[in-house]
Amino acid sequence: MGEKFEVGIDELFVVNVARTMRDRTTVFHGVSSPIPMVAMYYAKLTHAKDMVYFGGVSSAVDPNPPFFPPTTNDWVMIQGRTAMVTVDKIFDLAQRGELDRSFFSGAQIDKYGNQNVSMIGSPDRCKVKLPGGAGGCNLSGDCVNYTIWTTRHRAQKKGDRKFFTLVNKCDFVTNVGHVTPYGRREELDLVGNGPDWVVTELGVFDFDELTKTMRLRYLYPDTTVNDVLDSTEFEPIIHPNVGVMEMPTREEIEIIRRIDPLGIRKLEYPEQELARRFQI
Amino acid sequence: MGEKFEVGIDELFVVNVARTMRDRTTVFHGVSSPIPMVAMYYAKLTHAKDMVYFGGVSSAVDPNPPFFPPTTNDWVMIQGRTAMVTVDKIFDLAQRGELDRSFFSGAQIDKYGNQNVSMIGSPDRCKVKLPGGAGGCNLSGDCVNYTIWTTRHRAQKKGDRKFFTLVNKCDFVTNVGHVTPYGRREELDLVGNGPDWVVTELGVFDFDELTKTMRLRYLYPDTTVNDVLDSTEFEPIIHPNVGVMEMPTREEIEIIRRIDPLGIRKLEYPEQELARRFQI
Amino acid sequence: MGIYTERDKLVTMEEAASTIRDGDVVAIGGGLCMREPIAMLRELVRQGRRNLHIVGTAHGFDVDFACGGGIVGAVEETHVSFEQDFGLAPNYRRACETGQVRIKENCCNTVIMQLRASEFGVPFMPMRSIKGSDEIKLHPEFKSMIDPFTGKKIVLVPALTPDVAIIHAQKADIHGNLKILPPYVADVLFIRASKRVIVTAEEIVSEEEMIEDGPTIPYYETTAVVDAPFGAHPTSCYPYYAYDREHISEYMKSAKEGADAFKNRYLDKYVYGVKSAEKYLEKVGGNVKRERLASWKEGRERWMELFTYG
Amino acid sequence: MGIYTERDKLVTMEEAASTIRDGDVVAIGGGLCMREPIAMLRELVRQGRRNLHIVGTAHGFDVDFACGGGIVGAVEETHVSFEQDFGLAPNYRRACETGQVRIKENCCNTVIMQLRASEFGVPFMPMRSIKGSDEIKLHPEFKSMIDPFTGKKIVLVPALTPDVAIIHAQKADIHGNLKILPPYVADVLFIRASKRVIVTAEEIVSEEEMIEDGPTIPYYETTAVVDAPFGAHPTSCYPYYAYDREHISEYMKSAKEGADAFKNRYLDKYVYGVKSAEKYLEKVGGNVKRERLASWKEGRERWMELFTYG
Repeated sequence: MGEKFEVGIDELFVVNVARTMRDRTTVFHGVSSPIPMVAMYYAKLTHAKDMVYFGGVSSAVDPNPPFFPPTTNDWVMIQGRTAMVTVDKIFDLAQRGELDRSFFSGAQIDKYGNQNVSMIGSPDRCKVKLPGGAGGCNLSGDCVNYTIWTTRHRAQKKGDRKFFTLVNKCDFVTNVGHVTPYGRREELDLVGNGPDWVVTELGVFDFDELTKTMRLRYLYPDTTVNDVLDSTEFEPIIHPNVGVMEMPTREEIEIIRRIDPLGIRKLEYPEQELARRFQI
Repeated sequence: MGEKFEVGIDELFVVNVARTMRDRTTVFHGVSSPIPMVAMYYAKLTHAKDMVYFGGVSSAVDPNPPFFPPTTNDWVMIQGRTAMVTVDKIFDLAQRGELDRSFFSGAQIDKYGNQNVSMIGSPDRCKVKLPGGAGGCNLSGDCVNYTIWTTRHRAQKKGDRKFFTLVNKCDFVTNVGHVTPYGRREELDLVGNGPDWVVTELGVFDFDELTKTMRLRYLYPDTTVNDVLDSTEFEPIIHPNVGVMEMPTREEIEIIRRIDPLGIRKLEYPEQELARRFQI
Repeated sequence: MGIYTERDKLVTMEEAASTIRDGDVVAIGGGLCMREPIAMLRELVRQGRRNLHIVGTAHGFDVDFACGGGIVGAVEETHVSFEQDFGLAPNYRRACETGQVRIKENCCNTVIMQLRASEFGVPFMPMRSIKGSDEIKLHPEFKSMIDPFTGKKIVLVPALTPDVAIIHAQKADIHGNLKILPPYVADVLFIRASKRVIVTAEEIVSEEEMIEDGPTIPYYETTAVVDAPFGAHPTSCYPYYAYDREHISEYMKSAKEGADAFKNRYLDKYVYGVKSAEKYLEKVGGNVKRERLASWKEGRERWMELFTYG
Repeated sequence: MGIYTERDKLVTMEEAASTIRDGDVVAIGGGLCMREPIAMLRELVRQGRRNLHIVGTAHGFDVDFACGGGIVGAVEETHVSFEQDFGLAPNYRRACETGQVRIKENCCNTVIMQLRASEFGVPFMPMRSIKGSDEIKLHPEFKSMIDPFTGKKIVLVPALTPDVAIIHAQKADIHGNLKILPPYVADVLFIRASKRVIVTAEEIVSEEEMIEDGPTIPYYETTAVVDAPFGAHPTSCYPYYAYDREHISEYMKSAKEGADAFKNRYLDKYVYGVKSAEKYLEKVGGNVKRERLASWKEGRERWMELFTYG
């Protein structure tokens, strides 16, 4: 009480992702998703106790993993479960419009929320082969909504060039946002409603109803609107009431530290970001 | 040795049905199928030890039932099994062209092997509602081949009218033979090759290659070509070498009596047929 | 389909039945003589439900009883009979032949594929069998096309989404996790393809016991749970009991005689006048009967005997 | 698909691998860091197989190793990486970026639906997602149409029928019955959708033990069985062993350095020079390593330690 308590960006980020989840909904995380893994379990232990929590490709229902491993398909992730299903049944839920939320990232993300997880370059001239979207192409079409996250919003300067993650145009659209290269979601008869939140290490965004483009909603205590604009190739909408996000409590942060003793939530950051600390 | 040994029509019939099965094939029986049930297990114990034997809708693989019950969906039918599958997987096998044989009957059977298990009359004016074909409509299309059986080939005289099971035309085609009301199998792009054997209490038939119609191949020791013609509304082809079927051995008959102590193999006959006995 | 996250889904038989509406498309679990939710059907008859559209595969006592009880408007099963045990289904026949029930007979794998389409959230499934059969006459909703990959004729069968599945499970917990022992017949498909899933359970067990055992169906797929011991009688619910051939034999006698005989001698005796599970058990023979039906476990001879009563 | 009734399907790793032909479409079982048939892939590299067309969902070590071993011509997986554990897959990247491997990247549920079409024996499945994604560029074989039931745009994805599935199971008997412990990932689908199924098993058990246990896969779906203890290493095969992070770390160092480094420092050491399972175990750390990887059972702390080696 009254003591200072330090929180890392990694912990605050987990809370931001967790806040996009609601109780009594169904949620699933894909591969290469350490932050959503921790955030989902955290949400289940805090504000979303009756959330149906599918623990990744291992497809346990409501697991209670003793810790989080740095991979999504390990027996750790089926411990303490209520039931097992097979992973195809989770995709069925999504096709039926009954998977409420999933989590996707990308090496490139455009203002409509399209993401590239496949390649820099083109299929014929692939400069960098990225891992691939796993279930993202289907689930980004089918999920009721989904959360985009990236820990690499901050643009990288190399010489006099700047490299963006939030780009004007994806080289390749793996996961579909609101307006795809092939038309708007409604024109495509997709099942789901697309991304509704984007969590980055610089801020939290939703999407403008009219233009279906990213809109800045919350900043971190140590970031500004200019930081965001500097690191975003397109110009995001700035919400008129943009302000600093609500800080979590010490108890909430302690839950995160307890459930993730290996610190897999820290694996996705450029090293300098992890130095960011916040007092609560 | 040398002693007389009496065999019933029910036992001889089981042997005839069993003879349509081959080793190292996949076989399945449907509902309301006491004779195929006994015949399949008998075949598995005698000439078809490596036959993949699906014991009906209970969908056990290679069951060893302690006896046969008068229904096809009872825990009796999953005893001593190698594995369980779900019944939809057996239909998948069939759709892939990998279910080698199944067994169907009908209240009406025409010369092409079409069968009516659905109704006497028409959908609008249903005079007698029959049980329905269960999986027969699909499996008769998909199975590599199938065996038709009926214990009611002998026409019934009522007053001066004769009622046939082997009819000129089915009121309703439930299970498809070689030439359906909608065209030949090849025209319909069906997966399977249709019925290849018809076992009745009067004889055993195959199908003529050219006309795709029923052809008498074997008689019982106590039946004649005229008996068959008298009881068949259409005129079946008579094979030039038609003769009496080969008799089973005493050991074979004893297997049937041992595996079917409740005598479910006898349930399908008009009472007078069961009085028929044969010496071996 | 449908996601149900309530912690306590336990309701009475009356409450559960009252959520099923006249005209609903209803999938009845189990099959032939096994694990059919007969106690729920008795309650629907007591409540006077009307015009249910029954869907499923190969069934027997359940559909015949429901037709005799007057709650059915259409039957889209693939087979309804007592097999060679007791033969044709008398109430079902009568209902079809008088036009009281609309005949929508279907074929097992067609139903499976239609349920799969619903489970998978896709509009239809392509099939190659059905063609050549008059069953297509009973299903004007099916469509034909040329498969663009092979150039062959195929049939498209639309997703079949029952309004409600009623399933009798061996075990349930109050959260809705289910243990169903094989054969499942179409139960797992019904559960995943239907909008609502009402489960009557032979036993309600603790969530701990259920999780330890490994649920067949996870809780979120189940809408409501009813504690229903002996709830499949007179069909079987192994390992608790084999089917009651003696009872079915009595049933058949009145059902064959006609609608009035069936009402007076069967429905009045076992349905209208008997509301609780305890009373029903008493009426059908009490613990003596229950123990006899459980005696299949004692060996082959006892098990065989159960198929000769009646 | 395919029905295999041989009583004794036990063959050597060499024999089994030799039945896989250059250019075959191969489904590799397991996923990411779990239960991948790595011993079989090592044998395929030793035999110099070429131009395999790899299909599947989210994978890691297996596909990267196979690309590094030169046996792959096309990859139709949905994801290939070492996740945030070690990041991008170096051999896979190199193979894609140099054009040695054709990129046929796909999406998980599309693969599942294509495998289901093959399993169900139907020519295609209708889907609603895929639309809007550039992944459709990599799959000109997909077709679009208007759903005749709803009037909405749908995509038809054709049946995907691998020539062979290679699966690492916990247990097999010589007849081909398999016990696979969950998560199955796509293994059960692969088995039912593929023309041939080659199984490497951590343990060969008696048919009696297998039947008592209840097979996950019945014998007739399995083409050949190989006795392959430690056959998934360095991926995990619980309950026998967790994944070998120390080994993968060593692997990554040479793989990242380039094709030559990978050949000289990894393939020569662990593949070309090491033909038997015993020699391989010795090479990767012998019984000390094996016991360490089995120590996850001893509790949370020991299990956590296994994720910090290397």
